[in-house]
Amino acid sequence: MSDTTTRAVVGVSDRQQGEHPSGDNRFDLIDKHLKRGRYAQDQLIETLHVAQDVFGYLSEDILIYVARALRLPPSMVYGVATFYQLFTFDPPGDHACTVCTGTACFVKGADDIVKGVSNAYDVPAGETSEDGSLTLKTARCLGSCGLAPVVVFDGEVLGHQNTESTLELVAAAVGGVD
Amino acid sequence: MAAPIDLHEVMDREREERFRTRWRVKACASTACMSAGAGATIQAVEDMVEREDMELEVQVIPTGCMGLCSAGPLMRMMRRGGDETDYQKVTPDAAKEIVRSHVLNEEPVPEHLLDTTMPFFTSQERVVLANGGVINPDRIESYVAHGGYQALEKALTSMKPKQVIEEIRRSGLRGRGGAGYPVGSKWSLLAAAGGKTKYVVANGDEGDPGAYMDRTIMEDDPHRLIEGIAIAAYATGADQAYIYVRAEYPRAIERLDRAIRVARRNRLLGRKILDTNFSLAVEVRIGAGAFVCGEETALMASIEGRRGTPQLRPPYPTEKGLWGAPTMINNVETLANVAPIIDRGGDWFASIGTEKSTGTKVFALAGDIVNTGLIEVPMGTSLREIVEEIGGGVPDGRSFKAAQTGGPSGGCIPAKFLDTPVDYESLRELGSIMGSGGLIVMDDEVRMPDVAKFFMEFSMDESCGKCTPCRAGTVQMHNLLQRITDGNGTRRDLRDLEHLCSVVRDMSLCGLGQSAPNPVISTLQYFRSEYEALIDEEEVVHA
Amino acid sequence: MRETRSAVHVSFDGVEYEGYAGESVLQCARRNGVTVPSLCFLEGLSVWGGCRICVVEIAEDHRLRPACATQIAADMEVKVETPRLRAYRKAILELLFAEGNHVCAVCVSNGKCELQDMAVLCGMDHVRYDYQSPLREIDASHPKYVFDPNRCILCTRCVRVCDEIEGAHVWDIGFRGEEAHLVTEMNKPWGESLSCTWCGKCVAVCPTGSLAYEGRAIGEMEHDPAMIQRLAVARNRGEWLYPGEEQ
Amino acid sequence: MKQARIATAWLGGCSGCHMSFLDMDEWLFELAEVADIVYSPIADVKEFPSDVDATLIEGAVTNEDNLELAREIRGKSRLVLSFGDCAVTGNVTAMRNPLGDPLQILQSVYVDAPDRDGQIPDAPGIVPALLPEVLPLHKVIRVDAFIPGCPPPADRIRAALEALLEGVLPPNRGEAIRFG
Repeated sequence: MSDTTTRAVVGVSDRQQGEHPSGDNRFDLIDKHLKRGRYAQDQLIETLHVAQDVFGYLSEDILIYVARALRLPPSMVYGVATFYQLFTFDPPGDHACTVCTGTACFVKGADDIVKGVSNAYDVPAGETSEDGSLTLKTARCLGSCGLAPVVVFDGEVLGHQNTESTLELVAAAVGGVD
Repeated sequence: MAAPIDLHEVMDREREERFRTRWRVKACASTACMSAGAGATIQAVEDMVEREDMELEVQVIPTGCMGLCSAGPLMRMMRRGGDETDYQKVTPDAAKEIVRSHVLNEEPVPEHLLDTTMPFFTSQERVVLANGGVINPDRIESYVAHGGYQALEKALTSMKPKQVIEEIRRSGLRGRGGAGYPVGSKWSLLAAAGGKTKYVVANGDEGDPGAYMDRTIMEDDPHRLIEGIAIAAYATGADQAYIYVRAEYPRAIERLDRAIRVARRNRLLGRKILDTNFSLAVEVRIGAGAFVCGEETALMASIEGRRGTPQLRPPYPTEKGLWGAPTMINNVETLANVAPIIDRGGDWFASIGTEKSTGTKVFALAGDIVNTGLIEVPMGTSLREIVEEIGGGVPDGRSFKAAQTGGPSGGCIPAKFLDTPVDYESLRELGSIMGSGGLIVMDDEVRMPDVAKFFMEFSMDESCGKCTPCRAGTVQMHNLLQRITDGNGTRRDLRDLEHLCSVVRDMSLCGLGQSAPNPVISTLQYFRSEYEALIDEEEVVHA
Repeated sequence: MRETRSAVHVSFDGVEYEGYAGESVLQCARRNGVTVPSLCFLEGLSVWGGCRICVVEIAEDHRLRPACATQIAADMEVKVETPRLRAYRKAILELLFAEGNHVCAVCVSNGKCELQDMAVLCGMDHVRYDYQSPLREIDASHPKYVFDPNRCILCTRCVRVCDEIEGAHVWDIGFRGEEAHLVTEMNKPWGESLSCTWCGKCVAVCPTGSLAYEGRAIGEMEHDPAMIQRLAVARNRGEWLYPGEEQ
Repeated sequence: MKQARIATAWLGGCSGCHMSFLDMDEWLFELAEVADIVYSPIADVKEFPSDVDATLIEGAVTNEDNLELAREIRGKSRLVLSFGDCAVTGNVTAMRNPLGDPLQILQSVYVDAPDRDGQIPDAPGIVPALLPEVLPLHKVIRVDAFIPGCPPPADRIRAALEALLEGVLPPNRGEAIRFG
């Protein structure tokens, strides 16, 4: 356990006014959620969502912090966090490109878009490029099947995409490929 | 404690509001239209109304899904006490032109007109989606004005819980999540269960790729779901309810959270609902990306904050569910049918659809089809009517090859069965299932073994890993399908694949595993020649 | 004590036996000396029902049910050995052998392994599926024990015994599907675990060579899963049994 | 009576199965009375003969030569038996599979290991190329029966041969099929 966590964990039972004992005030937001949920153990998944919203990803320190706050075995928290696809354990890239791979999008060629971006930027689906500029993700179904194939770029939902249009989109934000 | 909402007063007030302006502009603000640019369209109209001082003439109402997602953004011009004109593909500029033209010249704008006399609209029967394109989902008053919460009031003030269950039983309503279990029976089981605490859970973990009816209900008519939950809880003696929503639906979560708060403030939830002795707390619980959590026992594990692995049954949730207490899980669409049934009676509901599959079903029509979007049709409507008439057929001069229903748990139905009525039994006989209602049309360019592989990959990725046949069997099936679709498969591979279909179907612990082979089984049944064409005659050629 | 329980008639493959109310099909079979193959079940721990080896057919409706999690009912006709069940069990064993790296010849448990025994019992003489050959690192960081994930079949006996009997909850399952594997706290090496009490119960119950004592050579590892049953009897009935006295 | 034509072959394995074969000791003389060993690593025959009644194949399929021989044997034998765990499961021979690309494995063994002037053996036509992954025998040719064991004990081999000589397949139940 790193020093940050040790300090953060102490903070659970020993709250001070002002700065969070961990030295990172983002933990305050987790504390607030924990308190609202009365530290109920079934709040684990919600708490992990909040933590990921705040920190962008779930580091080991955060998982331990949550485990101790909810009085759950660390291995169990780790098991729960890794069970669900939406939790991520690495810092996300600067830009996020999510390709919907639901059935309608599949029928309309979503696979090619994933392959196209993956090859062009040398980033496997579900991972972040080495320079940290782009995270390529796939989604099960975004429920916008009427617009298939659908791509979400930095939060914006775009329908009727193809490999070229998606690559243009990515290039505009991340820069072109050499 | 604040006084409960006076439903009739709200209705009157809303009616007045409705007649306040000569024109009402209803703009579809559901997710599909929003991603087609509805946000900018609505903003443009609102800005224009303000800038050009048309507030006394026009009111702009963002609504839920109007259905024809492929033609979005959709907009409707409504004249006071008069006709409605629908528009499609409404860009911000078009919207401004349309509003001006109607308000100033009483003239429609031909380029963007949407023909509402086409079968897509006329062949539908909207019960669950009745409020789509009608109400503003953000305003409880809008829901109440269209008859909302009347059913709850009726149930609480004039019906005993047993009578409510009886009404549901008479309606013949069956679970809309897939298997089609009779809802009345399920409610009776929970009502009969002992114990102080009982739970009702709305299953909004709509994971089938291609299905988004539950999301639409949660986003566009959240109070209808809440009302259904409240009636279910009253009928079964539950005092705590959860709505389990997948995290991929942030808008639904936000809308439901707000709707719950508003309902509580209006004494439609919380303690002593509508001043009766019935109390109910409702809470939203969020998934985190796991298809298997649509399975009842996995869903409960997830609500409890654990890994979403299915548990052995028996004991069934109605005996031992959340935290060991009796629990009943109903799908969102199922619960959305409850208020209309209580409102208009079980017999009315049973008169729609077929004898064994009553009521309507919402389908998400997608794939190689002209009209994509959400449709609601009476049970028993033929696939042909859905695909050719409502859906407008297959585009680009291609021909229909198969319709996929039930997602990764369902199957592919070939053209020769297009006249099959869509109901629980007929679809099962064809080796598919109703599922939650995704209906993907595939044209003759689609290779069916590829489709089977696509779904197997899905099931493999979504397997929780608890039981051997599903965890390891889906991997091997995917492996075999990969080899076959790559053109490297052998006759023995095909044999192994078929055997694994039985093993995984019969030996898996939960519904996900048991139904994972369905896409393979049904494509093998109807499109076997496509597999045969791909495989090598040799027995063994792996190296 | 057993005499006070109400007895019912059940049959296994057509032969009549006496069953007791509240007993599982598997327990009833074992007590009567009827062999029902099983892997994840262990007397003294909660029922997991994941391996699916013990699935039997209930004649009444031809449905397949796990014997470990199905209660005996009066006049229940249980079929254990049918051609279909034999084929299915074999397939499941093949799936288990194909997903890990079960190289019996160089395993500490060779000759004393429940998975190996099960293959013999169920007539599995080869694996028709492709071996997955996953790359899994052995965790030899613990001073007393070794964890070899190559040989793990995810029966979760270790997870359950650590949580339910020892109360330490060192182990859990992380990830899901084919990626699912045993994890300690934060997926760190076992030797760095802060909650492990070195009690060795997880090692005792492991059906394969996945959890073993440090320093054991090929075929030298002997597990003692019945220890948990003795422990359960000692706790529940206050009787301390010797090895071999378990029912 | 016509002598049965039996062959044994050795692919990617340690030859332990053949050692165990020799452990049948004096029964080998009885075997010789009813069968000819027409091809075997322990008999000096260069070409695999045709018209063989049954061939026992030891070892997994790990390189191109193994593959070629396995296919030749299949074409020339009425029955083919996987002889020992390597042939049946890949066993120790297949332990390289999780490591992936064989070239990298050769690199780490012959070059990166603390050995001076290491180089990857490269003699086309003499040193056969490794296959991308080691496969059990039944993944490359049709196999009629399996004799697991590492090695299969001599009595298990004898029981298999006795069955073959009687015109039936070896026992595939009970201890006869124990791995390891």
